[in-house]
Amino acid sequence: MKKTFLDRHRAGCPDHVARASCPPPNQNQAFILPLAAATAEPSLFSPEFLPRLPQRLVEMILTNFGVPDWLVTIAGFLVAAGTVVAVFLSAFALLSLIERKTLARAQNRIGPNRAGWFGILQPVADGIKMLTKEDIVPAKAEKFLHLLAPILIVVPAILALGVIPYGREWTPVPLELGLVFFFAVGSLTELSVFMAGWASGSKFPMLGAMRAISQMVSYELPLIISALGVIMVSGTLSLPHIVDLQGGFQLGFIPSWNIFTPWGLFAGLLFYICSIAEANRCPFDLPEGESEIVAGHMTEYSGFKYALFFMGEYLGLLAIAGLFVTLFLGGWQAPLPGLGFVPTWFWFFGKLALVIFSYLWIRATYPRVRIDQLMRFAWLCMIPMALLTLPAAGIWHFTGRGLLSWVVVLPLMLVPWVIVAVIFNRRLATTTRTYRFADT
Amino acid sequence: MIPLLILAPLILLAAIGAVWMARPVHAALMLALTLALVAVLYLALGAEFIGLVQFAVYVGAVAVLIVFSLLITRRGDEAEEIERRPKSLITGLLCTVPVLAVLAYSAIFGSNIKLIPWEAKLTIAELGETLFSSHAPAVLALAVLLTAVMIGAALFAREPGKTPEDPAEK
Amino acid sequence: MKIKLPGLGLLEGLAVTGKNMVQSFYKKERMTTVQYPEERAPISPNFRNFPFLVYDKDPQAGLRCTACSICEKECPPQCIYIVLERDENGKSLKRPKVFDIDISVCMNCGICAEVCPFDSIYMDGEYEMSTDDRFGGLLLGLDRLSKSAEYHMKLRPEQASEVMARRKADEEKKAAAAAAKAAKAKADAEAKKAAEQEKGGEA
Amino acid sequence: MTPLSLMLTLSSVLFALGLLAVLTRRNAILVLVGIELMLNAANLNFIAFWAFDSPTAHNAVEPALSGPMFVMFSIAIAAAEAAVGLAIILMVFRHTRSTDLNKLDSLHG
Repeated sequence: MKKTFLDRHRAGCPDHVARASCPPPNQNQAFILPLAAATAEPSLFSPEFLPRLPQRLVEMILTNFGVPDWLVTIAGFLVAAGTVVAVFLSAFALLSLIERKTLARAQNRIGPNRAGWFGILQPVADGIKMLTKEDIVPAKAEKFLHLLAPILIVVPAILALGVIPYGREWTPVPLELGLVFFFAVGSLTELSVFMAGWASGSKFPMLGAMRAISQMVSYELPLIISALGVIMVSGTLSLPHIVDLQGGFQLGFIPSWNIFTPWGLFAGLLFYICSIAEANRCPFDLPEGESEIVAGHMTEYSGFKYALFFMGEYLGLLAIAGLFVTLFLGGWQAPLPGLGFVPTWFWFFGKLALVIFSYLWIRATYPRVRIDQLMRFAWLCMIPMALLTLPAAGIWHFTGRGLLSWVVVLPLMLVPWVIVAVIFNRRLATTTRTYRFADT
Repeated sequence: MIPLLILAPLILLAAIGAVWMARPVHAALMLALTLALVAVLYLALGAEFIGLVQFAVYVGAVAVLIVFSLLITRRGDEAEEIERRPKSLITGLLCTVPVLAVLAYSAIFGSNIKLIPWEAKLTIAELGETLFSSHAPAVLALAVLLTAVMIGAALFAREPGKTPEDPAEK
Repeated sequence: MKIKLPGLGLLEGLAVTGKNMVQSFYKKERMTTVQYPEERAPISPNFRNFPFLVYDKDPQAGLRCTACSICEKECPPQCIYIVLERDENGKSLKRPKVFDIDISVCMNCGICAEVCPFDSIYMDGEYEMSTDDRFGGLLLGLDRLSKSAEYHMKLRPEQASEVMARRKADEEKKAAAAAAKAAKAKADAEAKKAAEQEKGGEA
Repeated sequence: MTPLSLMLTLSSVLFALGLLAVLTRRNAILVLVGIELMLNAANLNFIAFWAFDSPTAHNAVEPALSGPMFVMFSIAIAAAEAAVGLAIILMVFRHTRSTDLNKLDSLHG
């Protein structure tokens, strides 16, 4: 085959990336990348392999019992899925407690500390309360769709969680098309939000669902465009490989994550903002704005289905934050050079905790955005800026990815940002309010 | 072969549901189910990227679009729809059965060309390269078409006359 | 000239909540909330809740209220109900037989405390009044309304001390007036006796 | 019944169902549902032929991915067609307050 542009680019692998970890991806890789390089079988309890421990245990036990090979791999994947669900459901429970505590601290309160020691059993209490609440289905509701909607909100979130690389050795399902799978599954939530709104029969959920869908649709575009920059630069769609390419360090101590590149800074910021809107969190939590549309598409739900909605929302938040960490904050790469002994999944979950804390911090700070401002912000400001990061990534690549490219690309990104910011600010600057005091 | 045998009847059932269901929104949701099952079929056939793109584009966007427009043009006319269906079904069947017969005949008995089965695998790198090397003009034309469609659709759907006034200026 | 970059407002907002978040861990005056059932926040002196009747020493005898029912007339929502106690031949004993306040109607305005001429009704500071009985439970009778003067002193020291001072002054004045009247009465009695002796003498 | 012929019969039945939907439905948007079904049937044919017939064996010169390539473009165009179709239907709905195809006969002459 004649040497195409992509071959030339990939052959000359960027030097700062250790050559071993960056095999030219144009080999005929199987749909599922080989689970782990065939290194010597590491000791069962080495910290690096901790997350894969249950999977390897089950595979070891089953092979001893002479179970056929394909059954062993299926069992292995099931157990891996089990670990993912177990880890992230406990993270969801913990997150609901930590969110209430952080919000409380921002408002000078203490937050829930009655149930258990420092409120640690609060999620259990919430869960029991949710389970024992009566599950009311409105008379005019479509029974089946009303039941299906919450399930269809949780399923994509868990599917998306299965694709993210949590450690050098552990990606539950290392797909070659991980990112496309993530976005394809992520777009299913809009359909389920519609089903929730429409199947409830009454007007409020319908309006809430329409608002939620228009918000999620218009914020999915900049989300995907800002992720395009990463795909363009890394040259592959498989998430484990994208994280491999973010290894190594520039100038000795700055890790070569995508966020520390001129285009990556802005693409990461856009991805971050869109991830807040995609997860329907404050300041974009219009769909279930309590003051306006009761609880949006979740009005007619109670009991366990309502808890499923929250689980779906939080798992979606964890998934999109995990993707943000993988694409821009270098997944499980260590932030400083000499930290080889720390297991890699520790870095991933540390960064994830930081990103989630920033979501909570933003929720404690910003008021809700009005629907038309939200829409105008998405279409007039986010999409042009996201489109801008693509040429910037191209120029960054062709000017050698080094310091020179910073000097060339940074002004190219900054100038339009400032112009749009100033224009946006002037148009949105509300006229100064004049107060008329009662003339006593 | 087994996954195909499982998926084929499911797709047919979902498609019949999409065609036959009285309430429009149910039909649209059954369409979404059919498109999702066809995407799974593509994955089973080995074209992963096509399956995922189909899932994202159709189930994620087109189905939501159809369902959204069904909401906007809501008029409770399912009752008429139901009572009128037997009459329209006969004429419909009269037209589609010969088409189906021809297609089915050619599908089952027609294909005698020598097929060399292979382990079908669609690698994303090859797809990307052919897309942007030999099909580059087609991609550019498609890009122009899609932007024109986006602007056109926005213009069509906008309320005539009234430009959306900016609350900030008031 | 503070340069107003468009994005800075967002960061300032974050800084404010961040400062609150961090300082709430070590700064005492940041943490205004208390663990309610165990510790209770001190109520401010002029916090007023439903009224209560003051008695000096004995709950029945020392009750300052004389059932003049001025407060009953003044009460805007008319939630006070007084029945004057009369002895067998209808003479008023200047004591309320029944003094009910319907606290579900009372709006804690404090007008009854202002208009009471006998310093007998003041606003209470107790706020845990929840009962399981919607009607009877919220109708406070004499037994639950009357509280001792010491309670009043403890609840509102300066107001109570002012009232006690005024009452003591009244007593002294009354005592003095009584003494003076007694003295005058005695003087009249002697003058009359002397007048009778002169008349006796003349007769 | 080779897998290829199974796929072809499936796509032909899908196409027939789409045609049936287009002919029998009165609501304009459900006609669009039928059109989407027909388009998907065509895509299914492309992928079926690509999956069951080794492209390189026949003629190495012709690129291997003509099937999937065609399907990529057809999905994009189908999405564009759905968008414009729905926009037109909305405009018609705003004009005549109904999406019932029988009522749209003002060009009757």
